[in-house]
Amino acid sequence: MNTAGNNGYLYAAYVVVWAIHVFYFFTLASRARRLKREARELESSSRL
Amino acid sequence: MTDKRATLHSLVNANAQQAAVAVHNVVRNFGRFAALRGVSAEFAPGKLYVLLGENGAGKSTLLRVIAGLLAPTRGTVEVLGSANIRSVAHRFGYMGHAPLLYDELSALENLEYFAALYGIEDRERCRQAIRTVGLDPSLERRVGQYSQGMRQRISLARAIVHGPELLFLDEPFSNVDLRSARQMTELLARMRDAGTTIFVVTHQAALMEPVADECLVLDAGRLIAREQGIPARLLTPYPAAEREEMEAPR
Amino acid sequence: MSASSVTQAPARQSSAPAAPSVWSIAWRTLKKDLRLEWRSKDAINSMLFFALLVVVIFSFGFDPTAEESRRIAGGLLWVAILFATVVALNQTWTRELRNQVLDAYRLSPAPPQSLFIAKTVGNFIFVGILEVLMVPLFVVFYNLRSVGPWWQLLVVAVLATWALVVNGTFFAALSIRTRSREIMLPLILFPISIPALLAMVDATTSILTGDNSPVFWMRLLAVYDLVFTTISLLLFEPVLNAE
Amino acid sequence: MKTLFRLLLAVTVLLLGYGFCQAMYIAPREATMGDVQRIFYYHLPSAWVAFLLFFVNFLASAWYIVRRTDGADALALASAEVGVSFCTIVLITGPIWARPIWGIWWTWDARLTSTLVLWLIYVSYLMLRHYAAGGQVPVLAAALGIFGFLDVPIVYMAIRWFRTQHPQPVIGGGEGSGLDHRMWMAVLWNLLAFSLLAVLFVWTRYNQALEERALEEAHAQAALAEEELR
Repeated sequence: MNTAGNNGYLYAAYVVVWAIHVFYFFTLASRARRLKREARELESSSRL
Repeated sequence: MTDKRATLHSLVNANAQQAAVAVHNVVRNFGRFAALRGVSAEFAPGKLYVLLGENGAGKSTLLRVIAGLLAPTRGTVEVLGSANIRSVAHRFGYMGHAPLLYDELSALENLEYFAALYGIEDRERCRQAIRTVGLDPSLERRVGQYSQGMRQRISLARAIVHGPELLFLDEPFSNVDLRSARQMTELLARMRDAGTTIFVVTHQAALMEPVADECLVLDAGRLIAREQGIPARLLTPYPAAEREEMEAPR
Repeated sequence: MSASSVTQAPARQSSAPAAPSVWSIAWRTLKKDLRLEWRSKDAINSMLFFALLVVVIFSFGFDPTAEESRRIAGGLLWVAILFATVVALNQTWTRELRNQVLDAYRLSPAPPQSLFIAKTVGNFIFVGILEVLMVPLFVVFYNLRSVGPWWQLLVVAVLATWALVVNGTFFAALSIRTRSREIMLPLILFPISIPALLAMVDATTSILTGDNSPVFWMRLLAVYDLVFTTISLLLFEPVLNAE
Repeated sequence: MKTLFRLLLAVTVLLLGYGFCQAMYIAPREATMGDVQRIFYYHLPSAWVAFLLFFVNFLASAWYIVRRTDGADALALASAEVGVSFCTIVLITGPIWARPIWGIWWTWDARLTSTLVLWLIYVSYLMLRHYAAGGQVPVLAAALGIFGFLDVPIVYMAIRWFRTQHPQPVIGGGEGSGLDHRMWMAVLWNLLAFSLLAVLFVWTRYNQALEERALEEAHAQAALAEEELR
């Protein structure tokens, strides 16, 4: 079996794995930003 | 309220160790909205309490929390000496905003079903309850075809069919004609005199004024006043026209 | 009405009534539901017509010979029934939401399990009626004749229908609390029902073609029924009382 | 807590790097499948982590039904979400490996199919959480979490039996038995790294869920303060 030509599949799989992890990381990060912003807004509005 | 009754009540209260309902620091949030913000109160048995307040003041929410339909976010509720509302479910009745009836069933069929939920298989008792609210139990019409006022009355019959010690009424007079409303308040007064503790949430304070023992005013989720009877100042906030209309037909 | 005709309120009961049994309340609730359905016919009509539509549309999609139809009829029949069941399931609880009448049940001392049992049995009856009417249609449209013993089909039908309605009733109770309730039910019901669906389809196909033994699938359905009936009964109370 | 989190983050990053080297360079080339087999070093650990997370979801759901603590609900949400993310990886890397080895993207084989069903169940769980409104979400979601997990063994039984009646390609060439010990090392290092990554994700999401709740509460209280000023 000629296996060398299949390395594209290997790279594709690794890219997908990391893409999904990074994607999830970004959803977490954006939620963290939103929470922080809301907390700040709440604090400033309650001080008024 | 006569002096004799007042004395009777003070006697009853002295003897009864236990409040009919006790709420302690009840908070109830709906997401980002606080409907109740720390309500504490005790209610002696055998009285008729009227809960007043503007729309959104938390009257209905308080009633639903006490009746166990909503769990408090914080705080405790004790009904008939028990913190577990399910264990005293057969001892109280509740009449909601909506009629809580099946449109496709007749009045008697509705009552028979709900009585069965309380372990009561007694057709005569159901007929009696319908007569009590001033309707004819032999009517075969389905509840869906009744007028709003009649439906409210059947709803009241449903709430009292099992002879509760404690009765919660949420806006019982909405869309009810004045005559019916007066009959309902008379009935409530008689039940109270027979020892039932009654809570009425309403914004038609004038209707309850002749029979109320105490009134509580809620504002923005807080209990802001608690008075004997219903003082005149609490009857005025409502449009004068409405008041006149209420008084006129007598 | 004069004031004098106003009678006294129902007397307080001298002692607390004996706690109503789970079965007697379930029976009362079932009778009430059947009466409601008899008067309105919401669920059964929409379900029947929907199922008929599915059968007709399937027959356009596939044009099988008698041999092939035996192999696919099980799948088509159960998928049609599954879709129609969802229509009926949504109806059963929508009726309880009208006038907020479900609150009246929640306030009463009646056990929550009774409500679940009554609703499940009621749906079982509705779907049973649907099947009785659908099967002849399938036999006619697809020229079916069973190779295996037909009584096994009856056992499969009972087990499979119970599997569909027990989960369906539970998840319908769950999804009526959500924002887009009609669409939510199939979304959560179908993934959970996949093993049951696989079992009922394969059991039916095995019996129709006579190629394999359906015994494993019947056992699997029985296990599925047992597990999910138990869990539903245990979890129904918290779901009913979730505000 | 914060320092522990940072420490864990550093260790995880190092382990992910080491696991990558193990998988790509240290583990020997598989004789018949060639380098494509290296997908396996990410595929298998992801699957184990996903299953473990769904199990955590089940425990948290059951705990919530019994005790009604906010923490249990937050953990259930976090584990389901991260679990679906890992399960997605499993479902995508599987076909990418299958295509060059079996010549097909997908087969309705027992393991593949039950993983897919599992994924569907937990996606429906997340959708329920998204579409249900208000204070009832935790209870409804917990019920579904318990149902979903109990469904898994039945799914697996059903699909295994379904498949034994039909011809199927042999999975992985039965390499599990004859796996070189260096290959096992690559699997284990990556399993460790992915597990830690999952712990970090769940931890973060868990805190965010609690924070969201606290914020809601604070909003309710803040509205109160405003009213009083008026």
